[in-house]
Amino acid sequence: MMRRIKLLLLPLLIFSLCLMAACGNGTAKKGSTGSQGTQGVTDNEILIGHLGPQTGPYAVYDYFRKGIDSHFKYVNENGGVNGKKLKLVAYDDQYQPSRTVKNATRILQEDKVFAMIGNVCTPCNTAARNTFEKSGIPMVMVSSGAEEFVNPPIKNYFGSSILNYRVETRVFLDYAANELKAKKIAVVYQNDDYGKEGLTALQENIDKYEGATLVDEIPYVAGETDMSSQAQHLDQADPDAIIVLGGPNPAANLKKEMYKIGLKDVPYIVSSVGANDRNQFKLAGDDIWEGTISAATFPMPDVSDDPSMKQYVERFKKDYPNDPIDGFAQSGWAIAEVMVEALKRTEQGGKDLTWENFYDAMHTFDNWDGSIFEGVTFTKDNHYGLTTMILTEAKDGKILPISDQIKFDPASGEITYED
Amino acid sequence: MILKLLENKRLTIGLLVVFMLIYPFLVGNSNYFMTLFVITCIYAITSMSLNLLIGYGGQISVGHAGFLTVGGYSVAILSSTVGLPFFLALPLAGIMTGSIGLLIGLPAVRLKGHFLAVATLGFGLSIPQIVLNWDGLTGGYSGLAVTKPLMFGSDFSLFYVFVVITVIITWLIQNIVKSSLGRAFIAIRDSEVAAQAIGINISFYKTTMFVISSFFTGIAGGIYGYWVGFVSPNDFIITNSFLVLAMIVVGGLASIPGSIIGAVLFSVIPHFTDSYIGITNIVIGIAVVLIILFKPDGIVSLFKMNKQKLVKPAGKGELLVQGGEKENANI
Amino acid sequence: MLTFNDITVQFGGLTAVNSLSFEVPKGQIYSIIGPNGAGKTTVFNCISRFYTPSKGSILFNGEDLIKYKPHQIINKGIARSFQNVELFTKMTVMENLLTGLHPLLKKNIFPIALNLPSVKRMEKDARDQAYEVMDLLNITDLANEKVSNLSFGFQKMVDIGRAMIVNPQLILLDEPVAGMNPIETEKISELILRLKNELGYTVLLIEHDMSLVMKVSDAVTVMNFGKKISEGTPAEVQNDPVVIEAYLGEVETHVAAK
Amino acid sequence: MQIIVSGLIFGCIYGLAALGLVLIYKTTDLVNFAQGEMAMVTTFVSFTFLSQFEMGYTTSFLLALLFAAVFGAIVHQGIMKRLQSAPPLNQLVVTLGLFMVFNGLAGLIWGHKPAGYPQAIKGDSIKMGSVFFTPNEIFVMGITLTLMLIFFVIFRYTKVGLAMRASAQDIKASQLMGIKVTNVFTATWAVGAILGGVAGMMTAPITFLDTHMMFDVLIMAFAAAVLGGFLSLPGAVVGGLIIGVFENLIAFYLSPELKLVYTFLLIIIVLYIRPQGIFGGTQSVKKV
Repeated sequence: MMRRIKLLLLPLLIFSLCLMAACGNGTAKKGSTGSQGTQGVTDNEILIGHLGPQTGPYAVYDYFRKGIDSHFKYVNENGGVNGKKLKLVAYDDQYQPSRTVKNATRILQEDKVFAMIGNVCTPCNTAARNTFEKSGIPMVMVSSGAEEFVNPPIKNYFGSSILNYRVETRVFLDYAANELKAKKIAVVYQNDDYGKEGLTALQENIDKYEGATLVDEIPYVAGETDMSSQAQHLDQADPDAIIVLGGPNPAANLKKEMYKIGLKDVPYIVSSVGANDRNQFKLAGDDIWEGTISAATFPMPDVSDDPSMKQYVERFKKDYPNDPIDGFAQSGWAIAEVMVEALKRTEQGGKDLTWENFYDAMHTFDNWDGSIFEGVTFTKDNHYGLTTMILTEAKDGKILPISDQIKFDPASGEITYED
Repeated sequence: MILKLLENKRLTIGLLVVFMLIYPFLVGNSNYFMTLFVITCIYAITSMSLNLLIGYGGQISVGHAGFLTVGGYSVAILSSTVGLPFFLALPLAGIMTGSIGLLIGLPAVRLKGHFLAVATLGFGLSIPQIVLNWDGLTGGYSGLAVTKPLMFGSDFSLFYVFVVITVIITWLIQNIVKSSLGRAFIAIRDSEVAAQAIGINISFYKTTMFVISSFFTGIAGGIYGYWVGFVSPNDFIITNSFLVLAMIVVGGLASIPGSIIGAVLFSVIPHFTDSYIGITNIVIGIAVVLIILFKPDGIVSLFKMNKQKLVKPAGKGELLVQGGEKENANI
Repeated sequence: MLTFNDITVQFGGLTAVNSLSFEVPKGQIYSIIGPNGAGKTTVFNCISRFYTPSKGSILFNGEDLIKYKPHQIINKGIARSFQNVELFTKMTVMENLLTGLHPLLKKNIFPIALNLPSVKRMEKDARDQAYEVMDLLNITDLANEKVSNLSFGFQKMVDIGRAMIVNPQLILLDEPVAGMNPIETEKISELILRLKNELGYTVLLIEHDMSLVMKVSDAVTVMNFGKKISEGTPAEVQNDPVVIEAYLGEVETHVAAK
Repeated sequence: MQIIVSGLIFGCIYGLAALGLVLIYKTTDLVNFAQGEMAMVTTFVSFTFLSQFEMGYTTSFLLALLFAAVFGAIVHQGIMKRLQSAPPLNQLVVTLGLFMVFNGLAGLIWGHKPAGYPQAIKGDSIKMGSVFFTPNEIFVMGITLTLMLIFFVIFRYTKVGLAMRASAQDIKASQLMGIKVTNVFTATWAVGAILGGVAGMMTAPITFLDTHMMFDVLIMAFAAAVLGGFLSLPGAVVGGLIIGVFENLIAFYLSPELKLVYTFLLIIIVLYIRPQGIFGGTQSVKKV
């Protein structure tokens, strides 16, 4: 008994020693933090935090971090933000909310970052929302298209780095019914936030299009590798257009399966998360991916003449020579651009870098096109951020824009096409 | 001599209590370090429960994350949807998880080794899927909020409540494994035949093990739910089950302090490695391999030397021959 | 006290025990002997209910044992030891004996988890009981030793002790002196006699060591190829030509094999 | 019908992965949870040959298998050898540790972006009756059955197989008989890793190549091996086929979201009825 009690002490001892060590570091760093309303800013440094998976099955989202990191390096080498260098603090949460909440308090209260950027994973964001919302720390463009972070607007949450799932799906529906004149529409959706939010939008809006019906709603589980039964269902439903709401791998896999069983010509519309990447041609096969329609908040690097896109390609290749330039890294770079611009705007007119001032600066974004995004908009009532998009089509190994800017107005819920 | 031991025992318990009481102050009332401690407590309870099942009872489970999830969701549903107070919801979460444990335990009685491993693996994999699809009850992918108990206004007081609960559970489990029940579990692990011959109803006790183990794991899941205030399907997945398994083997099978050491070790490693990109799992993996290679009986065996020397009866040495060690767990 | 009525046990096509009948009277030491593979341990396993005979009945105090499960047998008053010592190797001697007390201890989880005074008292009584048994076996100083550290002889002792501790009416001993030296054998045979004379147990014994069997038994059954071939007092059996032939045959096959 | 065929393809992949598991288990008495990650690493190596050094498919394939053999042998010689007589749970947890290490290292080396991996045989799908096949799928089925048969024969009828079986039964006795048990085990690990590598390279075109591609496959392979009785090579493949087809039927007719749940339910029911698995021998009663 005695020995056991002693043994119980041992882990505690280790634990406390570790903590002492950790605290020692922590307190030393903490010196600079000020009163409620700001933290993480010194005369020559601004700390910015990011949480996302760096390992595990969803580690592909780590490209967000790489994109952000690359842009921060670029900015720092060119004088920083008003002379202050940006420092990115990032922790691995492996796409698991139970790890995120731990890291959320850490990054907020131990590292004391000034703002968060592009946090990945919807359930992780939901789990940590309580912590972040209470603190008031600016949350710049979380990497989740879920409705809850943008509508109704939360004071310190500003937009998402990916298209809002519902908005995007509504545009797809509009395109399928009006442009493609599809009557029978089938949807294949991932049975999590990716798919179900969009599905809800489809179900709510399908009646607005005369004669259009949802002929089949086919779910699949995230990480699914066998899409053959979904393809069979599509074959039976015989739709005029297919909308796929999910990630890149299943989208490619499903198209492969459809191709195999002879479903080659049905218009195939895929959400931007699952299609904005030329890697899809390699996954599905060049012929197979051809013709896939999707939406984007910026054109692909190879077909864009946007100077900031050129900067991105140049810089990212230098920082991460082995990593592909397509995909989430672009979004990471883009939201980092928004962050830098917001920081600059906050300090305009000699104002202090405080959270309140930062919020005000965010609200001055009015279809700002200085980043690789088509346009970024924030007002007090509109925290969507990305409401401007284009439609794209996969053609000859490229992903080409097939529309001009499409705008969504959160207040009226209207979609307008610019010609 | 006895007095001295007693003094020491009191001293150690005293030190332990003092440490836990002053912990929040040690870490400057930091929410992060309190969260870290609570998560460690959750893993400590889970690994003790799993050790009860594997280390003592010889019944493998690779699905304990499933019980954590069930516990977390039970608390969420009971507190938010039903509106039960903390002191009812938490034990009820344990009981609900225990009932699930009973369901799992019933078929498990017939299965051994890998066959049992696959059955429990299936359970661990299925729970997140079921939770994800049972929208009406669980809120599907968007998870469920947990109403934090009002009587403990701050996380500060909640921290103490959970620490006390963890200490109590440790005490309860310690009592169980030291009792006639615990001996029955070990008996089943070491020899089912002899266990039956001395009147141990194997099916009954195997099921009981599953129920006890899942009950406490459910409470741990409940603690998670209350502390975070939110539960979702991905909170505890199959890799967490593997991690808990590694905790008990690395800490020490059939040892309560061992379980706690394992839980502390693997909860603290990420603290130091998370800021380096992508090395947390590598470090944990290497730690697992090295510790098992060099300390096959777990870290806890480092401290067992003295005791054995003490007890060895003098003069009987010639009778002590090296006996073959029997298989530990039933896999 | 224990009656075998026409018991037959089959494994697949193999008949391990063939229409076996015998009766163990109360208060006696009854031995079953026979060459290897004669089916002796199968008899024990039928009583312990690990095997279910395809035919026949086993009556204990007039009650058929067939309807019980293995773990219920001890509650009927039958305990056993094992040929290959089925001890709980990671436990100490004390813990092994305490585990043997299982049927008599309260197992309600709530008082146990809370370690209530009643549980503590029960545990203390159990320990006293274990010490009594250890005294009897003269192994008290090994109480806190892990059984895996003990010699085979002592392990056998503990095995017997674990069977004794619940005070059964009938105790089954499966080759208690196998692998023991003459001094240890002597000790065990004394012990068996004391079990009968001082503690009033009935003993059913399987043994190869003839000196032991002849010394302690009140009656002997001889088995060969699953059948009873002889029965009687040790002296009667010893002189039975059928028995001699059975044992001689075994020797011959041994020789032939070489 | 198409549903069943697709299920058979996945079943073959599970079966292939399960073969390696069973082979190692039959000989060395341990479940290698790192098997899938070793296969993944092998597949990445072959991909490096293919894309960086621009070698042909066959050359890359063979070189990767060579790598797999060395890899398996190193893992055994370096780590698992020392655990030969350790309790099974220790061995299992060590392979879990290796799983984490390999997965983590692969992530650091090759990144996390999924890559398209070429099929062994290219070509459009062929229609047979109402069912579509691709030539590659036929190749996958063929290779699974061939490998299963080869190892079945080796195990049962050759001296090597005899040595493997003997080592599995009793390490000490086999050593006394002059079998170099450690060498046999190392060889088994090498062969197991090769089998895993084949499974990996067959899986990659279907699931795409990323560091996580073998995780689900390994779990299903484990389930398949258990369903088959864990000691039987044909059992592993049959178990894989049953799971593959059942999964697809559930996904099509009942619920694609819960197919995993139903599949494990089926496995548990089967095991409840036959606790030793479909191809497992009758459970021997322990002699006392």
